[in-house]
Amino acid sequence: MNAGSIAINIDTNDSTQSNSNLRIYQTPVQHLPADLYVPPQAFAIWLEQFAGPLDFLLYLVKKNNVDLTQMPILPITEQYLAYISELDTDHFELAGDYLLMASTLIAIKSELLLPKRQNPTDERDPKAELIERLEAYAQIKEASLRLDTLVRLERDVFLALVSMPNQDIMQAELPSYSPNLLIESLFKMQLQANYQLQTHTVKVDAVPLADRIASISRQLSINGVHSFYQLLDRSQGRIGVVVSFVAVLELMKRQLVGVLKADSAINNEKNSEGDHQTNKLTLQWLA
Amino acid sequence: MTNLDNPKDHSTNNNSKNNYPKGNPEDHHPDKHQSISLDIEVLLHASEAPLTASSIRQYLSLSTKELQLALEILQQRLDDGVLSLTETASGYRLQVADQYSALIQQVFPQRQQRLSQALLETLSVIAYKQPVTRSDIEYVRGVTLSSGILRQLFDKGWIIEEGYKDTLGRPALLHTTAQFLDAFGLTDLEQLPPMPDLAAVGSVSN
Amino acid sequence: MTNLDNPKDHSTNNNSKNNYPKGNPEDHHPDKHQSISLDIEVLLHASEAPLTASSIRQYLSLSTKELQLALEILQQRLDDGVLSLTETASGYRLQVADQYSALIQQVFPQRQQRLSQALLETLSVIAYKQPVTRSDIEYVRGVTLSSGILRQLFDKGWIIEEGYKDTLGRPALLHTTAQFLDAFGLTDLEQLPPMPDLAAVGSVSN
Repeated sequence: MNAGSIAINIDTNDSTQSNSNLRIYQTPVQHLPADLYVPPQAFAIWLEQFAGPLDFLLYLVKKNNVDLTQMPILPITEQYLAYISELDTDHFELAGDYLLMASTLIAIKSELLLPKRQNPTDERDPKAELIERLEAYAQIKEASLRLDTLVRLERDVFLALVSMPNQDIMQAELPSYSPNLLIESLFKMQLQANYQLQTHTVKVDAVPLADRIASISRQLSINGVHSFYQLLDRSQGRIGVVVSFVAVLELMKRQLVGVLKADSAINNEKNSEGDHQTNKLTLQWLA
Repeated sequence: MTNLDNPKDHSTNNNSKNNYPKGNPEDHHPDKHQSISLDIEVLLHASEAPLTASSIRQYLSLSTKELQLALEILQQRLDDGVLSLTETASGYRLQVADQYSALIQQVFPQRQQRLSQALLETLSVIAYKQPVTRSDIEYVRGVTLSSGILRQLFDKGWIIEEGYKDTLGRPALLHTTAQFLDAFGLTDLEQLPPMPDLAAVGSVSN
Repeated sequence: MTNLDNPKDHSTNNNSKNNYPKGNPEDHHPDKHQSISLDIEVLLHASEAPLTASSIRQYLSLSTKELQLALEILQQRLDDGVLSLTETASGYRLQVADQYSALIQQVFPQRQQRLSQALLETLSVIAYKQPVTRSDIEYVRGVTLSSGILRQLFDKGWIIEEGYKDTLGRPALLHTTAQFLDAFGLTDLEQLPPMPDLAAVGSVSN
């Protein structure tokens, strides 16, 4: 089935909506946009040009020359579903958002086809909600086009790139402090009445967690299996053990690392280095 | 060029062109502002981000008046070359003057950074509706937000996470940054192009 | 200033200061070399890598003589400011004059040592996957490559452009240098730490 037959189907399906705005029904063939027919195999690629199902829906609305505020849902729904049915299983990730929209449209369609309830509840009208969303999207899309017209750095104007002075000369300058620092420090001391009381203890992150995570990941990913003991960096002391343990927990949470059970760790036998107490915790790279 | 925000003047000037810092007894030397303008030019080139008037004054121990005169001299000197001194949301920066953009675009097309529609739409939702959560963006755009787009926006420094929405899962709130304003030549969010009104976008039959 | 390596002369000059490119009939206009010098200044400010004499001549369609005169004018003009035209092994670049190094060190003391995460990532991609093009780097990192970062890597002498990839646009190929090995205490590229399976790490971690 191709797009031409879809467009004609819409005509016959439109039973509940006022179609005064749909010029496509007056002269359907003439107003069928040429770019609406797409061979099925090219369809997924074609669909990727759209920023999403709302964008695609907006396109259909526009092509049909419909006023968004009085949009007839049914024909647009039919058109949309016909296109989506062309999506094959190779494009699941693309299909997700589009299928969600399709189910919304089907829900609206069935709502419209059912007889109207006598006493209207205060439930949200799904059609009104969809139109609201389409309007909000159209607004943002237009805003993004306006944003794109602003004079932009690194597209319309460019920062000047210059090099810094000779590196050796820069290095030589490093230890030169201004003697003003000394006298200024005395001034500061005087100006600060209660300076003795203001002792701050700044806690330095002696062993950054991110660094440990990176280091442990690297070691495990290369060698596959390590004991926890082997992963420690002796120079980091006791805090290093704590941070390493937290790092391992984090990696386990991300399912990158697992614990090798003691009895199943056969290679523990040949791996006799280290004391056997700490060797009990053997970690394995899972990714 | 005139947005010198701090009217207080408590400066002593210690700069001379060729060695810095150094005591300079002749405080009213005619070349003084010329020399300051050279130092400012150096700092603007060496800084990784635009410099505010107050930070320049602090780095070089300048009064408001001195800064203003030196900036005027700098601007004049730059007029002979190809750079222009521009004031952005986060301060002064040096850029290649507009009239040379075409030459750069022609010779180094790779310097022209293009933004995809998806990225621009995401950025617009954040800019116009901030603060927003990831799912707010997904709702407006009707698409699952790809981590690649957010990564690019974070990498450019155009958006930050700040605070949480008080709903289930306490999702992080996204905002635009001063760097976003800098990149789009805006001084504040008020200057964003007006949001098109619903009536205009509603009648898509144009 | 004199290393004009290509003696052939087949130029026509089409540049004028304010709009480019534009036909310029008066070929011996006195301002011609002034105008060329401005265009060269633009290219030097815009290029990520140093520019060789022959590439400048090619970009602006200059004869050897024209280039030489224009470079002299540029040098004179730069003397009023803080930049100097420097010729390195791989070409010309504009750099802040050495006498300002003390000022820069004082105001931005960490500027020399600190390597940003973005810079390190870019360098790693080049080191492990060389030779690579810009877009290879962008593909691996998932974000657009900033010209400033490439410029810093060229300035440090850690990367060079060498050869072209045989695809659309013939993008230049980037390689690391001997200076890169020195800076990281390696004797050859074989000594780089083995690369983790990035795909596996990335796919699970978020």
